[in-house]
Amino acid sequence: MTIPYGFIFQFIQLIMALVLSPMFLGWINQCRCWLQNRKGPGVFQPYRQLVKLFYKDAVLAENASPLFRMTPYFLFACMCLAGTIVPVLATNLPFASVADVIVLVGIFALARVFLALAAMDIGTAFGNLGARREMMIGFLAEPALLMVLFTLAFISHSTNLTTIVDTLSHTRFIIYPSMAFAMAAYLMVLLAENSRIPVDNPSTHLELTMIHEAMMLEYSARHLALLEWASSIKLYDYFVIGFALFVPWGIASGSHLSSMLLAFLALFIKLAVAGFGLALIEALSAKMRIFRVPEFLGTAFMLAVLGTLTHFLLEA
Amino acid sequence: MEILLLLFIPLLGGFLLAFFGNHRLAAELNSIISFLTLINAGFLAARIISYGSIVVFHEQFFVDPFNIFLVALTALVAFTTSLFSRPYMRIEQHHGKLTENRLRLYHCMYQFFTFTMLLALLTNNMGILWVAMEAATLTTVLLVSLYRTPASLEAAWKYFILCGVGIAQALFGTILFYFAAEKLLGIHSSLLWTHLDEVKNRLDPTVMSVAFVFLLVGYGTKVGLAPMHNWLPDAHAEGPTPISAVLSGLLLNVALYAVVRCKILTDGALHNHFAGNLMIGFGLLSLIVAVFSLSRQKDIKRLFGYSSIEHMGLITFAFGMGGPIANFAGLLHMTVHSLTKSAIFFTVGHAAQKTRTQIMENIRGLLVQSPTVGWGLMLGSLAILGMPPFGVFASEFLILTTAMKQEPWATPLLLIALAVAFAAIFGKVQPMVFGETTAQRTPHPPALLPVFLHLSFVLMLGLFIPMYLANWYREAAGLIGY
Amino acid sequence: MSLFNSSIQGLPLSIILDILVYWLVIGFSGLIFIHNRKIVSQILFPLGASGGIVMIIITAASIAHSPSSAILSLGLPDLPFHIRLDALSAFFLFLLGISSTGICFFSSGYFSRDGNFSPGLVCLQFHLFLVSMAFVFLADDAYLFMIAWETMALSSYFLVVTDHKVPEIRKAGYIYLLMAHISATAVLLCFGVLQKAGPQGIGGSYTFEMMRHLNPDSFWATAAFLLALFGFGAKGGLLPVHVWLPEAHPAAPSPVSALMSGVMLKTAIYGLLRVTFDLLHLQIWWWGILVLTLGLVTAFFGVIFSAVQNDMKRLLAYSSIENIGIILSGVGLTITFQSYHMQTLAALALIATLYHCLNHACFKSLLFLSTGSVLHATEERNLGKLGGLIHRMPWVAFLALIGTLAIAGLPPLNGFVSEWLLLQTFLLTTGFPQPYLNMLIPVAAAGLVLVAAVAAYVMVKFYALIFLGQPREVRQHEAKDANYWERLGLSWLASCCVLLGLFPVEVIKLLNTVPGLLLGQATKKVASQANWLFLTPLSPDRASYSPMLFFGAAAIIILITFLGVRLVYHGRVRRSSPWDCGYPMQTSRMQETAESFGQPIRTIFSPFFRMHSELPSPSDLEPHYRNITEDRFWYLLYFPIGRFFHFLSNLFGRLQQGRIAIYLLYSFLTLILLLLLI
Amino acid sequence: MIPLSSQLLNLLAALFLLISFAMLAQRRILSLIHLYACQGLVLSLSALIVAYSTSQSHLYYSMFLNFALKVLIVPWILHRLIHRLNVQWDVETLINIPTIMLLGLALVIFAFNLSLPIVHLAGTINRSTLGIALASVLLSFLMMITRSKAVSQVIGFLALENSLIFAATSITYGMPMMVELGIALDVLVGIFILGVFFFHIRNQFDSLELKHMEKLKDN
Repeated sequence: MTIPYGFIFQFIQLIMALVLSPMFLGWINQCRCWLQNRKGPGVFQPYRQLVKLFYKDAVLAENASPLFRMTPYFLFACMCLAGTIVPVLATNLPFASVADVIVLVGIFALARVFLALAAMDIGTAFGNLGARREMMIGFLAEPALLMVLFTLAFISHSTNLTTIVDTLSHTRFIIYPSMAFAMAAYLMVLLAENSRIPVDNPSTHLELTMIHEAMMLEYSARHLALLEWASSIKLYDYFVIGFALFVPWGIASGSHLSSMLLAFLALFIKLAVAGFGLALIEALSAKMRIFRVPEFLGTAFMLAVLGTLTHFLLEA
Repeated sequence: MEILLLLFIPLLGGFLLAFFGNHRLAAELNSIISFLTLINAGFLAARIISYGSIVVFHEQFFVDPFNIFLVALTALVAFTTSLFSRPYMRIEQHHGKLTENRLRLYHCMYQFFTFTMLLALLTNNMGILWVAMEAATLTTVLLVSLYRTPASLEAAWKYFILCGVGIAQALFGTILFYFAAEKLLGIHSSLLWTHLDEVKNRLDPTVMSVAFVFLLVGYGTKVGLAPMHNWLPDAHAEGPTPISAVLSGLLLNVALYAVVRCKILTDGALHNHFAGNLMIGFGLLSLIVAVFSLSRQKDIKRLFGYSSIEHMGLITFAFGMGGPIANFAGLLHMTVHSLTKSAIFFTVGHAAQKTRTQIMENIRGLLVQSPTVGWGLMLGSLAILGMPPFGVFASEFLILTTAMKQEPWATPLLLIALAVAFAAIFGKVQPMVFGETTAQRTPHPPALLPVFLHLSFVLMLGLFIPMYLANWYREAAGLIGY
Repeated sequence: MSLFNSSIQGLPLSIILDILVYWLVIGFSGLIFIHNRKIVSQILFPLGASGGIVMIIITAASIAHSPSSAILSLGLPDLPFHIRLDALSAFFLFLLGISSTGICFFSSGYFSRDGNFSPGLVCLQFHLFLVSMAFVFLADDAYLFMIAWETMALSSYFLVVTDHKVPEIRKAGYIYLLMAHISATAVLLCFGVLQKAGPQGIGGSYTFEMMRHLNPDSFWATAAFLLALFGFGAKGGLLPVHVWLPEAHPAAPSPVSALMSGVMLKTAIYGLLRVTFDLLHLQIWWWGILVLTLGLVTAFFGVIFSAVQNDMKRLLAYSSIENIGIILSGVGLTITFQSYHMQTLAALALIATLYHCLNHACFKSLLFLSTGSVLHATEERNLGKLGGLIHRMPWVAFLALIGTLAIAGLPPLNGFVSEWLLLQTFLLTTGFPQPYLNMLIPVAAAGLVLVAAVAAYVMVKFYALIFLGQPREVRQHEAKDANYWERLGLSWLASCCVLLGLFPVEVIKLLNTVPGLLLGQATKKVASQANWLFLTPLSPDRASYSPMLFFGAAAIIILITFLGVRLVYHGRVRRSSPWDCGYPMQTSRMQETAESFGQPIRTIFSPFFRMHSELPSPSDLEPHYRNITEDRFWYLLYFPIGRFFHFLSNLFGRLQQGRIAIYLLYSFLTLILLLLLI
Repeated sequence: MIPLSSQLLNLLAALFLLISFAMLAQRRILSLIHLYACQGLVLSLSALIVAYSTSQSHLYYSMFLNFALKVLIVPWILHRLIHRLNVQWDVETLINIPTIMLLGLALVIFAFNLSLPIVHLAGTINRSTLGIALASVLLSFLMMITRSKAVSQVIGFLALENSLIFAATSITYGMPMMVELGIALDVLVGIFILGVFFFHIRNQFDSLELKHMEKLKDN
């Protein structure tokens, strides 16, 4: 009688992805305010933001095509799917077998491509610029991300996230040196992919260096809301993937409510700590010039490859 | 009986045309005579195929599948060329390049040339073979110098001197054959090929090897083997186009035929692969020299003259290797080469006549001027370059694969040479056929029946060789042996 | 037909032959209506498409059957044309059928518009091209193979130079045919090596059947393999013999480019597979590594070059090089696995390879065809001058979007499936004897991923610059959408992309007979315990992917979100001019151009390009920016070779310098030399 | 004891070789023609001796043929030609006769060595003449190479042909009659054609210098 549990977990995960992600974003911003000893707007600010945006009237450019209007929904859907695949609370997820890590990366790529296309749809200078930079970061970050995942896959002889998590958390504890490399690489990719400092500045407009915001310039109201929401879910997804890969402890393998609650607790703690960590990084580091982003991500890629090689050298 | 008739018709025709060669219908007469020759050759061929080889007239004439196949080819190409030359020479006359007497000379010599070719092929006597070759040289010298321009005279002179000297060496070789065979066969029959063939195992090896060297250098000059090839491009370029066609299509083949006959005897005497190796060497050398000279040419007929050297080299190489497949391929290549090359010369002639020049830079956009000429030249060049599905590819395929078996070291050379030839010739043909041109479209399409006749025949040989033809080739190949 | 009287086993083969004859008839009837554009385009090409459809059905039905062969009473004496229909050839014929159908439909729209070419001739060459490719797949002896191979090159050459008035096109055609011929000579030499050990006699060992039975030793096998790699690689656009491809493909009319990229390049893959796995019996591990490395280098090279192109068809051509590289890396993996007798993995790699062949045939044809429509609508092929066509030509835009996403390797479309399979193969590679290989494989995988990611970049550039944004030139305002035939062709291919993406398991079931043929019957079926919904290469707990569910879920979520937003809130929309941070005076010329979009690649991978750019100085009154990116290989490889041969020809030219005395001397010396030799 | 006839024959052979050398060195065209006639004479004499000593009737015919052709007709034609072309007095500039002579000597030695293995199986009365014939073939070849005038080149060609016939008669009692006739015919026709040629060449290039005929080449 496990199947309903599985579906329940699945559903809960989806809901959590939707609900927790803005709060997580709010938490990060709050931490940043504290670190810059300002008084933050509070953890729930993003929700208010979203609601406000949803109520507004949408303004579209004259030459906006259907593609432009559909993109927010596509993006939203992609991020939600990603959220459902990753084992956050439990590993016996029926939907997890739909897609493995490679598909996960594929989903992110799909979202990125759609966003870039939408950004170029209006044909404004900023949109084009943003799209180009986003795609550049994409093709630099994606290999690094996949290499990280490959390292894990080589360790656990599987590309299914649930299996990876099972092997890593529920077999006896082994120290994998390759993990260190992988983790560092993953962190760098995370920063780049979610347009955080030092690669991009999420809370900026009207800067020639902006990337992610530049692509969303033409959006307004509900479309913008969906995009914001989607990007917060993306951030959340990246974090939970990171947890699943590197600190998988606490994720329920069975399907007891007790272990479920435990997993819930563990997730909260992880998110809180990680959010604070991210804020700390952002507070400490300055944004780098766009020309140096390739070096940054190249380093990430190198680290990831090194991780794989160390796996073959030391662990295989 | 056919044999006498076969020789008699062109001879008589020659004399006829010597008198009526400037008549209004002389060209038609020329074609008719050639046609009769062709018919006759056809009958003879049919008889040989059905009853096997024959020796007649005090053993002076002798026909076997090997030479009857060349006889038929000769008659065919001679006929189609006469068809082509009918309008061509007329236009040349209108262009004022020829006087009536020259035209007479042309027609007369054309028939005499055919006669010498047939004689060389049909005779059983090595001496007569030599005489016929020499006579062929003389007739063609007159034909090459037909325009009496300085260039044509120079070409003819070089042709005469070089081939004359070459032929003289061949005579020395023949004398040595005679010398070697005399003690075995006595005076009267010791130059008869059939007898020589019977006793070839007992001929003295040293004499035979020396003799073969002389014969190879001698007849090889006429085949156009490097480094005795220098006359060939000049003669091809400066003579009238029909003559270039028959030179490439017939004369070279016949000279090569002589070489092969000698090779058979020498192999019999020497029991080693000496003659074959020599031919392989000369073949490769000519191939390479020719292909590397191709890219420098400016004159279109020179270009295809060199391509003839290339293909003769290839055929020589094939016969040098010997064996059933290689010989088969060599014979096949002889056929397709003479058909294709004459077809090419026909189209080239038309193109040169339209544009009033032989310089390739000045020939452009043939497809616009006259699609038939353009396509003829394009397809012909592709065929001669060994593009499937044309027959040239079939023979080259067989030659190359056999070489892979017997002379693996040579195959890369062959392939590189063929690739270089492709690059050179096609790079020159393409801009001539394609592209824009200032010249306007010619009103009436030229008479290119012979071209497409030849090309379709070559195409057929590439896709499907009729059984009787194949058996014929096989028997001939068997005769040549190793 | 009297030609096919002799001994045809099996209905499928005879039907296929009938299709080929049918195509030939169509082609030659093109000669009859040589100038009648209406008949040719509206009747003949659709008929050709019908032949393609039948081809698809027959091959799909017969791919699982045992090989059936036939002997045509054509060809050389003792060497008639042998043809054979086995799983491999059936698969490639299937591929041919799929893409040729779409292309034929499209062509009937494309060639109905007028240009300076004679439609009948194009029709003939087009169908001859189809038939020759089919014969390449069917041939069972070296001679027929070579004939089909060269006929293919020839007919495609004539198609390439259809518009021969343009000098560049002539040059492209020349380079193309020359490279094709060189590759053909290499292939011929390869067959020569293969039949070397065979017996004498015409037709002795030219049939593949014979070649299968004589096992050359490792030296000659290696020679044959390397020759095949060179020959077929040159046909497929393998580095460094790829230079013809970006010249020829753009030069041709778009349907022809589509056919060349979609199908003709696959003949190279077919040949390589045929020689390596069918005719040769031993594989050596380093062959695989060689192919793998070359393939990855090619893919990388192709993708970065396609990223910096300005001409949309050149961009696609380079992306073809990239895809061939990916396919070849798959082949390399297969060879390596096979050499270590890891048959299951080999089978998986092979399946991935074939799958990618199929996918590339679909989406590359689709994209080339859409460029054809764009070209017709705007007479413009420079990406920097297009734009905003999504409003003018919505059909093409939508269908091309599918192709773009597919080629960018995004789920749930087909491009992703094959790349996923290939990556899976890489990931399952751990058990090699050499530790080096185990190290190399992940790096190779990384390279593959990099390529795929850059490909996404390229495709965004391609699609966005053509269809999105504002029109960069005035002309595009009156651009017209594709006509019905063109739409039919495009949607055929697009739907193939979607179906291949959504039902991989079914496709793999189709492909599964090929490894059995090539790698030995013992090979375990790939995805054997997969149901139609889940694609699980080996076992569910290793990896699994269900595009159908993925697609469904995404669709549901989109729907729910949409409805939710609409129900809870409102759907009010106002239109206004773009905001763009409030910058005034936005003109369409302020958008990205092709050059600027390629800039990141140029800067990041600058050592690979041979660039020279003219930048405006600060004091320029009319500043203009130009950047020319060239292929280094021309300067590193081809020009030196050309110079070398030129030098040689000058050398040989000295022989013929006019003095008769010298000529006599040659003859004299030859004589003396030979007499000395005796 | 070597029979007289063969001694005579060897003597004639030596003469033949001598004449070839003389032609190689001779500058003046008129005397070249005379030398050619002498060569013809020697040739027919040797034919006569062979015919007499071996009583081969057909050799007499060939002797007469050679005599008529090579001693009377051809020289006569050549005389007519050079008178008509009035080049009978002109002298050509040979490059450095001693070297040519040395070359000729080398050729003779080479020819003898080459003919040694062959000669021993010649059953005929004329053992060593093959070497001489071969030598004179090569010498006249050399002569053709070194000449720079059309006429003298042709004379070289005729000399070449002479020495071939000499080889034929001396080592193998002559060829069959038909062949001899054919050869003779060819030579005759060749001479006529060449005669015609000379005039054309002169008309075109207004001289018979070969150096005018170096236009056709690859470049």
